[in-house]
Amino acid sequence: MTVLDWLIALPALGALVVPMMSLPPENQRLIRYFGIAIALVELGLAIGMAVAFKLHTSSYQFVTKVHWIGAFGIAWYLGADGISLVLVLLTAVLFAIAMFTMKGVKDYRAYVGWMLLLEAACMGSFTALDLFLFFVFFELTLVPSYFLISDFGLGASGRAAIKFFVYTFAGSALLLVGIVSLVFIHDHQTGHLTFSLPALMHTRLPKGTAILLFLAFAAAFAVKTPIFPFHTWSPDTYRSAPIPAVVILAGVMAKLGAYGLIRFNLELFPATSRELAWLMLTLGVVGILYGAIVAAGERDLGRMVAYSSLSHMGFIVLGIFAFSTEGLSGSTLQMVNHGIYTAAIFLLLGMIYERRGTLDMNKLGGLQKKAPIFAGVFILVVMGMIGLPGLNGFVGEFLILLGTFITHRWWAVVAVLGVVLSAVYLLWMYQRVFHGEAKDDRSFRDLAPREALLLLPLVALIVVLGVYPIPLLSRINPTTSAIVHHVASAPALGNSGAPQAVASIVTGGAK
Amino acid sequence: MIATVISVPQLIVFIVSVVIIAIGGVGLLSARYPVHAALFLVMTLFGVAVLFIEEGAEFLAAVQVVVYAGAVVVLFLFVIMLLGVDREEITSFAGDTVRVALAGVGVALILAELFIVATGAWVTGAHAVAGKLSAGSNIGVLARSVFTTYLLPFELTAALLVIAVVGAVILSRRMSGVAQPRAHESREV
Amino acid sequence: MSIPGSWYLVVAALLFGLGAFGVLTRRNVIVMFMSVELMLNAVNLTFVTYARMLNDVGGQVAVFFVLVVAAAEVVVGLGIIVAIFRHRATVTVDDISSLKG
Amino acid sequence: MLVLGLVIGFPLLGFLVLLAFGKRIGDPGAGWVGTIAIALSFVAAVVTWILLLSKHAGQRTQVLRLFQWIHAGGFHVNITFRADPLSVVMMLFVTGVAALIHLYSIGYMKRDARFHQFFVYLNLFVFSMLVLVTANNLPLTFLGWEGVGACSYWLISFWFERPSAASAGKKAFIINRIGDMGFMLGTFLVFENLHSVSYSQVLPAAHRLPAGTAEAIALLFFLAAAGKSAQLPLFTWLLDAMEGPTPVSALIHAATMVTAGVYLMARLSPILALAHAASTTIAIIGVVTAFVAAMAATSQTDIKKIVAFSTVSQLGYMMLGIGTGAYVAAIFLMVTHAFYKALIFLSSGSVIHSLDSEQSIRRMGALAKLMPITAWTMIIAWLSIAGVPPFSGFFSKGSILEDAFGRNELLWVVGVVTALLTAYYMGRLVFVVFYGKPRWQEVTKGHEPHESPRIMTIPLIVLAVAAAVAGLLNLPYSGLRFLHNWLSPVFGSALVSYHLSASEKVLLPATDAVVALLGVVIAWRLWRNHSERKALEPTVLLKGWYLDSFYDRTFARGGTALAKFGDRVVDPTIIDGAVGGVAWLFRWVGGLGRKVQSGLVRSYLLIMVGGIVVMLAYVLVSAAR
Repeated sequence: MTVLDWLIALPALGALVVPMMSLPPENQRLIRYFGIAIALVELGLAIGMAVAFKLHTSSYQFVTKVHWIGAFGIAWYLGADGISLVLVLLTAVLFAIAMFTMKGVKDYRAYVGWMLLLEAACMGSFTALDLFLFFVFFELTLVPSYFLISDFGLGASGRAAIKFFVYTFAGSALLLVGIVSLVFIHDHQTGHLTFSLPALMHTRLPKGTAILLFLAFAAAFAVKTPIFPFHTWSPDTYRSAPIPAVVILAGVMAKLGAYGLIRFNLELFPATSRELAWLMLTLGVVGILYGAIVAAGERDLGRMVAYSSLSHMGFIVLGIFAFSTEGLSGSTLQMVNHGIYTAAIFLLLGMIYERRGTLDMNKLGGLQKKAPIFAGVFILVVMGMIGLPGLNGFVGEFLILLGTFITHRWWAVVAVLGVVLSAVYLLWMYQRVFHGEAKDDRSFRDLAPREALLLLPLVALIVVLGVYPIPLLSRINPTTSAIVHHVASAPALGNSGAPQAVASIVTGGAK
Repeated sequence: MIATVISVPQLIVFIVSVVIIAIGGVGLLSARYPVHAALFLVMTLFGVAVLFIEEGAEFLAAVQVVVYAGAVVVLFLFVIMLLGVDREEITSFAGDTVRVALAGVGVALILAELFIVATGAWVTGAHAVAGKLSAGSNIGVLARSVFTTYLLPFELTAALLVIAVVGAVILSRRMSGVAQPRAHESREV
Repeated sequence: MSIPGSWYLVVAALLFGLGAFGVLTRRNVIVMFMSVELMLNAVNLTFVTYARMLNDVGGQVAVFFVLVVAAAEVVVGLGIIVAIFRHRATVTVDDISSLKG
Repeated sequence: MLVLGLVIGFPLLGFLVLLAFGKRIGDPGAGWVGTIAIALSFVAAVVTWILLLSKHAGQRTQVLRLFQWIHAGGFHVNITFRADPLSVVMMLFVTGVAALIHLYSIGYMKRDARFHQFFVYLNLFVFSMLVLVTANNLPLTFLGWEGVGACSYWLISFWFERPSAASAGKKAFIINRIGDMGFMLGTFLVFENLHSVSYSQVLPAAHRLPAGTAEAIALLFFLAAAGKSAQLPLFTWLLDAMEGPTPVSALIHAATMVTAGVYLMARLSPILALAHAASTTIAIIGVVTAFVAAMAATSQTDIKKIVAFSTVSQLGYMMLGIGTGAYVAAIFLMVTHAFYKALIFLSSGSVIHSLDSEQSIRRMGALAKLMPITAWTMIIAWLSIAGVPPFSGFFSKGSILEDAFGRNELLWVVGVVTALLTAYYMGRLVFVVFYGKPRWQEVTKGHEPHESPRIMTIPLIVLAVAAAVAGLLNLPYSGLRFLHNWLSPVFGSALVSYHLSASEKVLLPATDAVVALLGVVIAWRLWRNHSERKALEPTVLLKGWYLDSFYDRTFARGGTALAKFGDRVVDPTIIDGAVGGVAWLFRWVGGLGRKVQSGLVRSYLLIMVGGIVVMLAYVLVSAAR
């Protein structure tokens, strides 16, 4: 049992045990502490793994391969390279934070149970190397988040939960089709039926099929990220999900989409990625500008942050499809950075909602006078989001823009506009909420010690990753340069390339 | 076709019975009173029975007359009288000419297809199971076949009939608070 | 020489047509029932005709069973009509549309 | 080069101490902590200067490497600082002026609710500025660059209760951000062509840049400089920045931050030397900005607005110097300008302070006798900015105009006219504020405005002396060109020296002097006892050529409308609509299905008939085949 197995097994077992703890209401806190304990152990495991991670190799580490459904070549096949390591770390940190923020619920069993299951699913998705296993975990993340949103959400959470579930589910239906047909073609070509990613990477695909498969995979991850046209679920969901759930939704699950694009779209279809790079880059840039513009027009803080994360994820997509090591490393680092400051901003929004019961900017005003420390932390996080050098947002964004400039100059030139727009809507929001005279004289309690303790790790990470991101970068770089090389060296797509048999398979359908 | 030699008496009987059937059918359709319709039905049944005899199915003709004309139609009349629905019905097709037209077209199509089937010779090659018709008297052959090859279906019909009777009794049991028939028949919608 | 079978089939088809038209156009349920009986007779006639043409008693056996089933059907059908009549006091088929989808 | 670390370390230390304990240290204490931190940093700067002075002219570039900052693929960036003559000059006058302003602020911000927070931001600002001027690579300079931008945002909107201050701060940050786009793109271009971003590699290898790229890089970095140093397209934010407390205006919007753009241009001089077209554009924009700002300054009524426009104008001069290749002259003007512009701001601050924060010159007058020190220091500053000999302005502006003349006579002409305007509008300010009839009665409700406390006047005096004497730094006569000798190794070949004929060498300074005196006389004649002259104060100039309202209408209002349109129309109806549309489609098809179940028995039969027809047809067709 390597550390990866434990990373998944621990929360899964926790999720099984929690519902069975039918403790009397007064010591519901015990369940919460149980949840927190597991999340902290998980964090310890993740940090231990990061320390034990060998630096100068881009191959998968901590690999376990156990045959699961032999008939179809499906295996419990886990492995972590630089990118998944960094994302596992992010997941562990955010889940620990989310567990702490859970309060104000009568029965914690369902709450903690779903969160632990979600943690197991996220960990699994980031480390699965078997396509089938990845799909199982990828879908498994939907179930707990649906229940978390609909049961513990605020406002019209029922509708948002359904919209989220159906939207993502439709996306991943395409993913399933993609996976199965890829495996099928591979089996026909090599006679070896397997779902393992390293094996499937060498399937030779004709142009038409490759593009279709690429789009099938990309569609599922585009919904999850979200990328421009598929983002309409995110404002409603982020707005009505409970704070711990939205921290995970925005912080971790959004990265699932981007991670999927790297791990599956780039590695499985390198030549097609080069071919369709212009499409993904354009969607990314449109996402950046569109997200920023709509965020500026938004009145509700929750929805505004949703659009802002659409804009920031646009940067990440840009980095992925720039095909330069700087761009890909920048975008992987930016995934972590985005996770951290989005989690921080949602915690702060949760605190505003707790104190004022609303996130509508017109009803909030002049809070800085009443809560200077709260305002101080808020502006620090906002500056991180804007990408002020010295804070974590800048490093990722700078690398992404640099990487994109080198390979696809004009997309980077347009994307740089996003840097200005993000300053516009974020500072305008900050001014409307914190500056000026207070609109209503109700008190606005400043940061309580408990809340400050909660924000401390995130704020510390925002500053530290801004000044000293080397530990993460040194782990990411070998993997990203390997992937960039893999994409660059893949033979170009060509109709004649694949044997005729494959073409008949796809159209004929019979073996 | 006519050129083949047909014994004249059979032809006359055939024509007469067809005429009876036709009158009965059309009468049933256009009868304003259900009772008249029932009587026209008897007329048709009788015509068909005659045709059965012509075709050598004497037993069936007998059954047809006794069971069908005798029992079934009587049941109809009984129900008509019981429910007191024997009132004039406006059979004009004023209301839903569209549906009637469609019905007409549908029926016409079916007739056309049937004619094609009727006039064509159909041999599917499935060999006879039930036994020769001409081997002995009609009733004997029929009985041998029913009680040997088709014994199981025969038993089932017994069960069917029992169920039908029980069903009918339950359905028409008098329930409390029954709506009395309204004064006049509602205008055809 | 007896009359060629196809004549009988033509007559049966006509009878079937009459029955079908009757079912489709008449509004009184009982008359519709009678038309159905008409169609059944047409079918019986066809069976008998083929029994003769193919020299196979199976046709007549089929008619035998058709008759049984027809009888059962009439019994149950009229029972239903009586039951409906109890509630709606009408036998016009269009009024009975509570099973609207 | 540990002392270089100290120069930067002290303000950072001050910032951290004040951040943690500021509230407890309280009113005057926090101010003193801040001031001492900057003073120590100044001392360290002087030590660095002396160390460098002792070295041979060639090896005056010391690099201090701390740790690796970013590394991805071929892109390596370390936290390394560079002490060379240029950065030392910047360090010296930044920390010097900042120390004086810190001292002044203790008095000015007395009894302010958030006294300690003011010094937290000030120290952070000085730290960022020092990082900016001593960074040894472009991304680290960018860190300082954005740091000062953020601090100016916090300081401008320091009194955030006032909505105008809050939006002024936001406007400043956003317009700077537009400039920073240029900075980033420039850095990318440099990295793409020279595969490094560190000055020690980039500057020597600048000649390898293809001409077109050099032009592009120069213009991109000029866009950044225009944003930060308030040049023509992007200077409107400096006017609104006057919403911040006066020491802020003095430190950030006169002496230090706004000069960052000029420093950046000077630092990238090797690249600018290659980009002739770009340099000319910079010169043109510079001189045009100077003229436009000077014109606008003549008719402002708010004392700080006049000085703000004057800053924009003087920055225009510096850019003129950069554009004509006279980097040393630009730095010289920057240093002298820092002294007298900070002095003007601080003395107007002390006037505002004593008139209970009244800023309109229409309600001032005859303050000379009541506030002698403030008056006299202002007059000295006025004479030096006007360029009246022997004050420092005469020499620094003179050398800029000399080089401008060498490059192109037209530039010189506009420069001289602007010099006249400068002398005139500053004269107007002095006469209206300090002489003529007193008009502050209803403002101060009877009691006479008194001189500011000593803690505020000492910095005024020191700055006045500096403003007067700074000219000695770089007298045009061969032996005394200290600054020139000190800086020339940094610029090396990029420095353009124009050979003027002997007569021109005499004639040019003479015209400068005459023009300056003329301006003074005109101002004296017109504004001695008038406080308002409608003819000379047209509203077009008062409104800053309507540039700000134009920006507001197009970008601010247009942007908001677009945002609101996007948020309320595009996203919910078009995109969400598309998603909703798919759901509606399924419901509609379902509805169709439902209608078939009409309940009418007869329609079911009809459907059956239809079915029979189809089946029979199929049987016939398949049989026939």
